[in-house]
Amino acid sequence: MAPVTTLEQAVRELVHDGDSVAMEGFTHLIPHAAGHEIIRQGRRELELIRMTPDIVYDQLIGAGCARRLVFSWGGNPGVGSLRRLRDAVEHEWPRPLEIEEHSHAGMANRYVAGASNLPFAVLRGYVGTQLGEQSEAIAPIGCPFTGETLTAVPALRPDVGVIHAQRADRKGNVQLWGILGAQKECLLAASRSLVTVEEVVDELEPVAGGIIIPGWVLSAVAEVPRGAHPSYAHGYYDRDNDFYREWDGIARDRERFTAWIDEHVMSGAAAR
Amino acid sequence: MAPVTTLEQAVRELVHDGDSVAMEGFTHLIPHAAGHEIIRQGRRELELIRMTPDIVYDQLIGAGCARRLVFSWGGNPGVGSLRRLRDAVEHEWPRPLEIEEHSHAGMANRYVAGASNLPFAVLRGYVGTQLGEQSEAIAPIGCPFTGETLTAVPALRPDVGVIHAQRADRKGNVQLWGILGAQKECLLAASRSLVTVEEVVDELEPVAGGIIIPGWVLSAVAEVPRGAHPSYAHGYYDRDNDFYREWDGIARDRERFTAWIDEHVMSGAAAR
Amino acid sequence: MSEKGAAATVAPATSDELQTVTAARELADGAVCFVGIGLPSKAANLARLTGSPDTVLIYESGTIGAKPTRLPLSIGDGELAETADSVVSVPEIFNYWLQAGRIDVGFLGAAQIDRYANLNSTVIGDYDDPKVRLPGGGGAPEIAAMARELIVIINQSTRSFVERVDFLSALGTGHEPRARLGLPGKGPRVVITDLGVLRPDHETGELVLVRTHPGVTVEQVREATGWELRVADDVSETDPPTDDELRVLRALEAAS
Amino acid sequence: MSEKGAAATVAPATSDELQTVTAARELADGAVCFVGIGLPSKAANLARLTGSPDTVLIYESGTIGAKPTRLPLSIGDGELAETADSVVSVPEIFNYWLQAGRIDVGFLGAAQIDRYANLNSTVIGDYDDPKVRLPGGGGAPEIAAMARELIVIINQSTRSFVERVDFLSALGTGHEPRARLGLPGKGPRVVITDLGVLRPDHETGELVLVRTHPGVTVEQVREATGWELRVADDVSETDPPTDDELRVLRALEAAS
Repeated sequence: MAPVTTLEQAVRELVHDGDSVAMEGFTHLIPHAAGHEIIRQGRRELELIRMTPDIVYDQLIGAGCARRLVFSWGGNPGVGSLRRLRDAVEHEWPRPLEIEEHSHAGMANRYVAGASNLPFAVLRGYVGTQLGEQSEAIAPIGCPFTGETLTAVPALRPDVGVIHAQRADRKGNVQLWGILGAQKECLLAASRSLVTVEEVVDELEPVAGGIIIPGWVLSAVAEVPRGAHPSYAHGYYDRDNDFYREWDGIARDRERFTAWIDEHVMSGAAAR
Repeated sequence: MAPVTTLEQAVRELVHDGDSVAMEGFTHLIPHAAGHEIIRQGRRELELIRMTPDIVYDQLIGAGCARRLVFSWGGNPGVGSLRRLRDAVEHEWPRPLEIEEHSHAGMANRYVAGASNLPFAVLRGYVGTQLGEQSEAIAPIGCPFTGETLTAVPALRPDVGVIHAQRADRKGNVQLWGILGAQKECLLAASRSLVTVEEVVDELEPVAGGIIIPGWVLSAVAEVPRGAHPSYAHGYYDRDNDFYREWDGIARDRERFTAWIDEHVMSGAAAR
Repeated sequence: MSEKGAAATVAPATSDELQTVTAARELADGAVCFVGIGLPSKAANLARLTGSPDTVLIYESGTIGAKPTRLPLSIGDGELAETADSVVSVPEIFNYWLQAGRIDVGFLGAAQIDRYANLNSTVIGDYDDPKVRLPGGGGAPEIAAMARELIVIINQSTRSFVERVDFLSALGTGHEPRARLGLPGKGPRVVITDLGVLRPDHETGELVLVRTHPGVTVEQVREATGWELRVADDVSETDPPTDDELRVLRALEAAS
Repeated sequence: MSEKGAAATVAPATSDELQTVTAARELADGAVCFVGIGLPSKAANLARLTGSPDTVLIYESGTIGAKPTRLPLSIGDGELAETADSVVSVPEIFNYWLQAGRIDVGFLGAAQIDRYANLNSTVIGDYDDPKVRLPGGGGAPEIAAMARELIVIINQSTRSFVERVDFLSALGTGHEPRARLGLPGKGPRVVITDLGVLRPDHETGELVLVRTHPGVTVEQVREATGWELRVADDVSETDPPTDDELRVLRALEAAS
């Protein structure tokens, strides 16, 4: 059974300076509110892990929480660049950001390996690219039966896994549906896990296409309505495409970004 | 789009003497009717692949269709032995049966590797057992990052994959729900694939816990009501536990078995 | 749950019931159990319905948190899917749940067991020319390797309790092989037979008789063991099943 | 689908629309397409809604057989899940579908392309000290490797059509590396730019200009290319979008 607690309490207990933190949600159900709480609590030196950093990591990086980023596609979907991520990589602002870059297939399989308690995953990946030259986390591996050479990537085993979901019951069983990304794998790969949900209900009614993650494998569940905004929660609210477009302007300028974080995050009330 | 055809036609086109054939369904949705059709058409020298051979393979083995069996648990669930399987292994009746034995975890991962177009799968498996001594399909593999030794098993790539499902639509999209076993992996690992269904419908209504396999990856779909009996089809009919118990008596005796096959399979009308 | 005045109507426990009740008592509340069909399934459900309501039942068919009201004959009965918190694929149950180390207690049976609780469920006789071809290991090799601990349930005779198993299907208590193979769990914590209860010696892993069932003598257990059985200094007697335990168990069975 | 007398109301195609229509026409009916957001998504949906109703759209967010009625801004929009035949996890879409070789056509864009259609979507400048840090490869490395063939859509200028890409994010047409690496597909089959259409030479894999868009001269295309461009003997002109194509495309966009 996962304790149903507050977001503030959960982040305080689960996320420490220097931790590796994976926050998943593939466009859908991105745990923005949890990211804001990490910024508010001033966590530092984090290794941030995520297939698509999206706005949530642009904010964490711009706020100086991150030492390192592990990712596979760092853009603003449908809009363009993540300006804070670029500023950190290109100009070391507000601090240098080490990066480890993978492909989507590589990242997805690294989560699978982590969730499966294996030290590595095997895929037909990265072939013919220069990604392998940039990272020690991409290595050739031979098939013991055919002799064929494939690619191995190490398992992701984050200290903390964070996702947002639609619902939980009072025992902390979590239900999510719609696009599922690599959320389940992220949680199951992590040593500690936090799920924010739109609502806590008495009974989880079955939903077509839905999955349930039992509360007993989770560290904490917190009710945070609209906790994915400006991402979306299928069945609850749509993606705020306008905010994604606006973010480009906000994040383009260091001062405007900082003012936005002060106003919308540090004040305790994120833009909803 | 998968052609919706008859079982007789589908088996004739897809299953040939000497093929490797995987028929999955973990207790649930076992494709018994398809097995009977293979017996009726007199296929020979098959390599049969299945985690739990169950009655369907006891029948195929007893009817002399199989040269080889790849499996992980060969009992009659809740009852005891598979008498025809034992007679083939212990006394080479009606012909010798070569076996390749794995654990459930190994077989499941072999299907995953096959469905993923990888030559092998990695697991923490078979450790401390003598299974590895019996098979060349179990080999150690080192992690390129940690040096740890794990176990590799070769992918399963059957010539034909066969499952039974609840429903299909007229485009051959297949829907199944309840216990899902390794059915999807079996189909996707196979070169050719056949799905028998309880019914073909105009529209696949979403079902909680259900999955859909698109028709365009399948070779053929055939409507066969009660095609899983004596296994069950969740939402359609229950497992015929009495038949599983009766089978022990039928299969215990070579003549009684042969008479049963003649009466219930070769006649074209399986016991339903 | 005992109804007043009804106690006298409860028939004495059979040997099978005694084993089931003994196994159920071994489960701590909240334990995550990987159960097979038959006696393990009965025991885990009995525990869930008596003192340990938060016992989590995982079947290898992919049902997580199943709460069946009747006992399934097979490991993939529809009842399990209908009452489960979640139904996942068979590859997932083995990879994300068992291999990942999320199982507290695995249940295993076998045809043969040796003094270190190594189990054989594969063949009697030679592998290539078997006297009896048994069903095989199924999930057992990885359950024995990856569950934190195991409960073994097996009937005791010189045919099943052997000096040396004909085939090693699932690893027992051996400290040396477990350490060498880097296994996370300790293996069998208890072996429950129709005659009594054995537990491994903490140092050597050898099974030691610690309890006999009512009416069974230590001598009978020794005679049913194919090696020189170690016996604890203070062998106790199994508490017989309570009326409540028997009523719940029989209700489960009657519903099947 | 053209309505009588309505043709005159259709405004001329923009450059973006021309590219989209050109890409849509490249899709055979029934093709299984792995599409990214933006122009590829537009093109595949346009194909589905015009001549090729059985085009199967797979998005890397895990939606198989999505049939959106409006164009998603992001690759994981709810519209995709609601209209899909099946929604699977991201690991599954890459392993069971892309890697398994079930994709007929992949769409890719890039910031830079070379004469063998090698693509860079990672950095401009040095990897460790980039002038511009681009979003990165995302799904592209494996899409380029595992799809049967690719459609590349990219605007053409000497900044994007370069002698040598700053970083190799996704492999192009090179026969030698594709054979050496054992890749199943042939790589880019066509490159569609805002100026024209290029196809690889069957022997060498080098891109050859085969078509110019209306109003574009071969000389203009040469000047927008950072290497000495090969030009086909018989360069044709792209058929302009029909009124029907434009109407369907604009209806899709208006609904977004």
